[in-house]
Amino acid sequence: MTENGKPKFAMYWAASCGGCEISTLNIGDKILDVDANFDIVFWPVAADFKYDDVRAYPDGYIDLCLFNGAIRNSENEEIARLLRRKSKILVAFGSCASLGGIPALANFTTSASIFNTVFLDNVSTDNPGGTLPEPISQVPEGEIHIPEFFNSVKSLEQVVEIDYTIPGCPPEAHQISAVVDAVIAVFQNIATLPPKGSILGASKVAVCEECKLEKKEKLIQRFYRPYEISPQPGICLLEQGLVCMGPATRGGCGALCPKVGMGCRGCYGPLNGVEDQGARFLSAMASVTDVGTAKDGEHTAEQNIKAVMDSVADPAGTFYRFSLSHSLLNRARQTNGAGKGKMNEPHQH
Amino acid sequence: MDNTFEPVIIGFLCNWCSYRAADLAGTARLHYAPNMRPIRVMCSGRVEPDMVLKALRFGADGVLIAGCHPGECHYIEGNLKTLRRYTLLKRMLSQFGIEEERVQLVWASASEGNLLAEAVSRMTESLRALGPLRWNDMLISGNGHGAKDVVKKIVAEMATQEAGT
Amino acid sequence: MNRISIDPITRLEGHGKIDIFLDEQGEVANAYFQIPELRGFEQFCVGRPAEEMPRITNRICGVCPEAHHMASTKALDALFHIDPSPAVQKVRELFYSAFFVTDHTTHFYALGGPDFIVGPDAPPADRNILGVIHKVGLEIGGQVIACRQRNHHIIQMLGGRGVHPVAGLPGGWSKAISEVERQEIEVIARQNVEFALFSLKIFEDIVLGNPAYVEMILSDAYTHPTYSMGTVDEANHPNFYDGMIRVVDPDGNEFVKYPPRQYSKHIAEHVEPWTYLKFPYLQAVGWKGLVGGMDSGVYCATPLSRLNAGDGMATPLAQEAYEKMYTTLGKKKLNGRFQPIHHQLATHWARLIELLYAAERMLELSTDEQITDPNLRVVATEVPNEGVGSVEAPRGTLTHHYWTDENGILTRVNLIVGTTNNYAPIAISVKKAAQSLIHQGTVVTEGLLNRIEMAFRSYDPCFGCATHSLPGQMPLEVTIYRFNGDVIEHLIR
Amino acid sequence: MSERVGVYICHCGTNIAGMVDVPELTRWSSEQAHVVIARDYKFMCSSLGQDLVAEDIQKLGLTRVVVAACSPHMHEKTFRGACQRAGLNPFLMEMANIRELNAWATDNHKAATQKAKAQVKGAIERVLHHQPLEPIPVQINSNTLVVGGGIAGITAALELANGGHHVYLVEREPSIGGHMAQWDKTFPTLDCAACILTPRMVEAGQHPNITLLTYSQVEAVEGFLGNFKITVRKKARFVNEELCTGCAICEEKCPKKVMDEVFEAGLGYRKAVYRPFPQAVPKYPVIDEANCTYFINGKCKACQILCPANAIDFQQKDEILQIEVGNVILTTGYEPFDPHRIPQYGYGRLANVFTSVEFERMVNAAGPTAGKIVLRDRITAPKSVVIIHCVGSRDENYNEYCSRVCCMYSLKFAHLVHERLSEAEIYNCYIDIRAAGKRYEEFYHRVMKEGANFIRGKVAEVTDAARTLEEEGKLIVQVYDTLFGMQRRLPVDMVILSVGMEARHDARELGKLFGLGCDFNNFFTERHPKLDPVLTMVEGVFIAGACQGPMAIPETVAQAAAAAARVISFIGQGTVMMEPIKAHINADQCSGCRICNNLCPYSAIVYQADQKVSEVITALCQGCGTCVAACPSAAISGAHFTREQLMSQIEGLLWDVRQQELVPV
Repeated sequence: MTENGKPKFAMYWAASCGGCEISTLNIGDKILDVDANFDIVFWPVAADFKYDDVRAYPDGYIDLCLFNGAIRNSENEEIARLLRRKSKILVAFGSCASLGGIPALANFTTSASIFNTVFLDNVSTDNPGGTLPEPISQVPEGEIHIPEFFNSVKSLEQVVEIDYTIPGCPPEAHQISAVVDAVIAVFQNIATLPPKGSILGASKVAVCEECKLEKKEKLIQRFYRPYEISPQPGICLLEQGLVCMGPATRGGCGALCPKVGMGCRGCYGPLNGVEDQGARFLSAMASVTDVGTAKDGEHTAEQNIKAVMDSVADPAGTFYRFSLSHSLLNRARQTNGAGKGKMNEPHQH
Repeated sequence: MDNTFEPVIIGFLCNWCSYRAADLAGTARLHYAPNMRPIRVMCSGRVEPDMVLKALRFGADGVLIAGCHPGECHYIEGNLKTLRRYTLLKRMLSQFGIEEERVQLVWASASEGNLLAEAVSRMTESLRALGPLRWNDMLISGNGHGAKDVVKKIVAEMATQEAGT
Repeated sequence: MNRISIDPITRLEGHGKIDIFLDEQGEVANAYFQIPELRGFEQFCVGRPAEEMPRITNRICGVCPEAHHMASTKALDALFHIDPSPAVQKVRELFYSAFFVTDHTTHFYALGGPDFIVGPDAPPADRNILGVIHKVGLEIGGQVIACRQRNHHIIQMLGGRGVHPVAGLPGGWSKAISEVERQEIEVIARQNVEFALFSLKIFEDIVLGNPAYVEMILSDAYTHPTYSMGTVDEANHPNFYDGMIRVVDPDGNEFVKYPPRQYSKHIAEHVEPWTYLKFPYLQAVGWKGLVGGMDSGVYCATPLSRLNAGDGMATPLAQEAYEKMYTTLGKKKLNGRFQPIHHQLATHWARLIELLYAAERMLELSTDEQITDPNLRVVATEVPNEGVGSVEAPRGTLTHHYWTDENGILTRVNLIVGTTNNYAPIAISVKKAAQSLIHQGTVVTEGLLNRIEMAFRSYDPCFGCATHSLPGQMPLEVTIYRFNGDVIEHLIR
Repeated sequence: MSERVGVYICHCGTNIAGMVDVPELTRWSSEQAHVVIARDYKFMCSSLGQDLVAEDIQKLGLTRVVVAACSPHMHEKTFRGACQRAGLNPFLMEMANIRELNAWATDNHKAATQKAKAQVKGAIERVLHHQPLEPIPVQINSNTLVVGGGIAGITAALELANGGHHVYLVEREPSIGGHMAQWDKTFPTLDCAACILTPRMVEAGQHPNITLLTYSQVEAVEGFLGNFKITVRKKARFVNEELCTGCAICEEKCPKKVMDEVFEAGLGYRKAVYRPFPQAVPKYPVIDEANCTYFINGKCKACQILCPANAIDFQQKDEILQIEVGNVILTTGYEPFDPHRIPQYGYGRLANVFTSVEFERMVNAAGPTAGKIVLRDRITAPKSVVIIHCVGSRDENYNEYCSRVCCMYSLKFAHLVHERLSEAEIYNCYIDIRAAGKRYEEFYHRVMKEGANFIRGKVAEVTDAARTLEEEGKLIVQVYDTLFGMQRRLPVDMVILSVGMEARHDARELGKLFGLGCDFNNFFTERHPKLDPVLTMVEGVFIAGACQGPMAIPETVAQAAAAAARVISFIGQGTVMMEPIKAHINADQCSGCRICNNLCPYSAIVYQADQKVSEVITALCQGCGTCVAACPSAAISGAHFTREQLMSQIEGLLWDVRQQELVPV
């Protein structure tokens, strides 16, 4: 608490798109509550405070810090450590901070491949000299610096200790305002904090619970890409062979994607007790394919099953769409540094 | 002996067939590679892909899943669920750059001790040929610090590669 | 040699870092505007299924995910060789117009606006949306928030989600509009038109009503001529969703007009070692370094440049506002079209005119009889190979270019993003601003630094987009070196 | 975790200690986290060994126990018992199998010790997460199903029935009796098979506690120990059993003669309406649809017309019976090896080459030749006979195993030939004489004394291609005499092939019905070859007799009685305890996605539409864990094989290669 009795609020983005901030602005009138109940001491997107303002704060000065974005470069990591030190409550906010998010798809490749594709091997790039960005570069007037680009993307928790997680890409506004209310209640001493490590602003049950589509026993004959069929309205997409990660994804979003006929991609992350969202969904999805029975011989069974599994496009990139940093393997193996070839096997039918 | 690489394999054995096959192999004093470290499950259908990843993440060089032959599952079709998961898992692991020899599914009935023993020895050999996986070491070395030089080096390599092709 | 670095540049979506070098006399020797971030979508999207791109690339930027979603979806149309039905096109454009309304509103009130409304010299803590609310009153703050809310409601209704929509499909759209929904949209569209007019009025009252601001807008510090780029329809009116790319030279003559798929014939990107962002330029003119003018390939793709590139607006009220701006800023009509405006701060004005156009367009579409067609989803049958998709993002022309194998798995990806187009002009503006605002090592004040930031805030730069890369923050620190390199002063703000 | 773990390492004499460095393993174990005591002992399974565990539990207050010894299939029960006696829930014990899976499977001491450490570490990490479990009581239905009406089935059925329990005896042929009913005399005592078998057949047929279901087959099996639901198809006999008196007039009058391939082994004929043999039980005949003139062309009906009880009913249909039993005994027996598969022995090509089964019928007084030993012409008595042993047995081209009965019945044949044709020359061509059995060796000597010739050698071929005058018109048996080290050609009149025993051709299918495994030779797999030869992997399903492996009548009868005794003990318990290894769905975490619904092979998972959650019916769950592995919400847990337990075991097993500190990317 501060002189004016208001708790100190900070929000920061590291390796993120800014969607978390926008979603936060989308809480509407609640933003005024934030203004009324908190003292904003750091929020780059909305207010002019600089790093060294933060550096100047005493440790633990910030009461609540919402940290969104993954750790992509040396600077992200440095700031994560700084804010951890300065904050009483550090929240991993959104998919990138909590799971690695979309930026973590880069963990299927390597920094080398990225540099090559972006700065060298590219139809619109004009770079005869093969210039590459350098953390330190000499210009006529002196030396200038940019942060070091890491090879792998990390989640916030893989760099510093966190207190809570608010999942989602981005967290839905109504969930954010619910959390804001809860926190305000805590600072007004009319409520207590949930146990450390809790996941806030989300359900304890998978998306399917919120999903209005009708669910039956699943007997999947083959899988379809979203453009290969027009799904029957009102019926579970997965049952129709459209990959939907709802069953393996924490609810709380309101099943928005299935509602408009698009399969869930898992942005709210895994459920309690699940170490690896991708593997969990893989197991579920593969189990309910209705091919290969005891009646077929070993060989036929293997053939039929392979055929169906081959109809799944890019399993790794789909099952780990948001959670690669936080998966058991964290990233793809760097067989050759370039990470070409093996990393993205061509998809066969 | 000591300087040759000894792969570590985690082996999931079905209580009803492959575990008994392993018992039988032992009882028959069939000697095979001691590299497989067994876990007993009631059915290969109990094996979660997460467990395979867990093993690889925690230092195993390979994972062996052994179940009953299709049609002989003690629980009728548990092994086919395994086959379905395994088939998709293998596709996924290749995207992670993990060679398919590293995760294998074999069928061995209670009486096929020899078959299981051979499978373990064969797998051990192929992993020896592949070399260690050491996932965690890879993560540490690859976590980007000092990546700059690596990048320059590799980019150069790739340039030459592409020139070659 | 003295160095000033401004860092972080707040209130722009994404990263930016400015290093200003002073010579012995304390004059600005050079200014480097660095983008310290990179994510590498072009590489890590390889191996993904093409149809997932609208739902992956929208994560390039959470401020304009709708723009990436739409460019990506249009790239899929081309990739899978499908001409979307008129109904699909209209639903998409309706969705896209709602997005423009909310995005331009956000920028004017939360990001660019504070500079004018609260004033460039106000303390940092007030120079934000809350400051704006305090200045112009809660009632307006309420309106701003209401506007964002109602349009985000539509974005969620049509796109599936409020941020990061999901409805885009090759040749189609997964969400059809019911009559009930249409009526709701129509009501909201009307409110938007009102709100746009209201915002223009605020701009006129607060900015045009204040000679100091007008002087600032017209001042040399914020003026430099470049080529102007924008997407135009058959009538050469700016269009955000679809059309031809038109570029006019600094004098206002049409330089080139081409279909978006030919972008790589006209645009090239230059690489510098001290930044992760590339500098696009017009190939035909060539890269002459960070300079503007007729002989430099540097061009702008901003609300202002879109109006410069067009021959007037497609909707009546917007057309009125358009003419008012050009005449007020003393532009004459040369062979049928106004001379281009090169005062960067006027971009805020242009943005409000676009806001009005988007609102009017939204109203047109919401009353179109095809808008409630239930069949917006099509099955793709052609074998995919290559496709380009382009839209006008609020921050400039946005291009997605995909190559796939016969199974629609991406083998190559190229992206030229809104703000990237403006990287060079922004860098130039910043240098110009610095040069004209720093003399004899003038003591650095908040306001002054903020005015330098203003130089590029007018572009509404989104470096979240620009680097397909991560917004982030850096400290502002001013270090003044003696030319021999000793530190004589080290200010930290 | 404040668990107190005791680790017990068994030397198993030298079985483990000979390969694994047990002292080192013990020292190392004692240093592991949570371990309060680590001991090694010569034989941990001995009562003294078990006492070590029990005492430590009480004195040191152990909360978890790890036993590194043999396979849990061998001694898990033993050590669970030890824990229980000491007041520790038996499920808080975990075994590390360092014998079968380690010491016995390698000759590398260093590797064995390293692997043993990993196994122990895995067990420690796992056992820390164990939860106390209580076995689930199951009511035992006192009825029993016996499948197969041979001597094994009959014996088992009678044991149970006499014990006062009801038995359903299912036999696929029209009569019980099995192969034994075909035989003439039984070795070594030479008492006639019929004389000892038929009284038991009759007893079984008349026993109030036995429901005889002949000419019937099991079609479906549901349920589990104590509560099986069996579907039996009772094929139509076209004879009304209520009315039939068994007078056999129909059989007498039936104009259609059919070669009897089954009972008479193709040496004799039967009618289209028939009983396999006069003493058949039940006494009712059956009409053989395939050969009955009426069924072929709608004419005849002689039997119907002439039946005094008019019991013939051409309209009769198959009956489907549902029966409920608590236990099952499979006594489906064997099939004789088919010598056609060994062309060089000429069976089917050379008239006077007979199988042992044919010979049995031939020497049987009630058989097709009324007991006369004659050639195919049914007139000429052979002057010389070769009996070839091990036909189809002990031969990697056919069956590697020894059929165990051929030697003895071959000797019996030699004796019978000698008895009936005292002049005849008799040769036994054998590999080894296996006469290991009570009074077997004596019988062997007796036959030798009777003058039979014994040639040690595997017969190469039987041919009629004569090389000399004396070979003309004879069967020549080419054999290498390994004792004299010379080739022999034996010109004889008759050759008897002592064929071995094979599993029923359809044993595997039947096994599947009951969820049994078969070995490579299709004999049913017993739970343990020594300690549990009559129980199978499936609780409540037993096997006895030749369906488990080749054996003679005495062992068969012994096994049948043993199986019956095991069943009676189950019935006596009334309720038995089932392992509590079951799946459970946490309703609070179930989203009702219905992924698991159709994964359960026992339909134990039901969807509660009202609460939108799925639920496991514990009684039906068999604990395979397939649903546990599939649940995308991790809402299903599998008792004693929880995710936590297995994941921890993985970490333990990898103790030496995993990074202690997992560094994130």
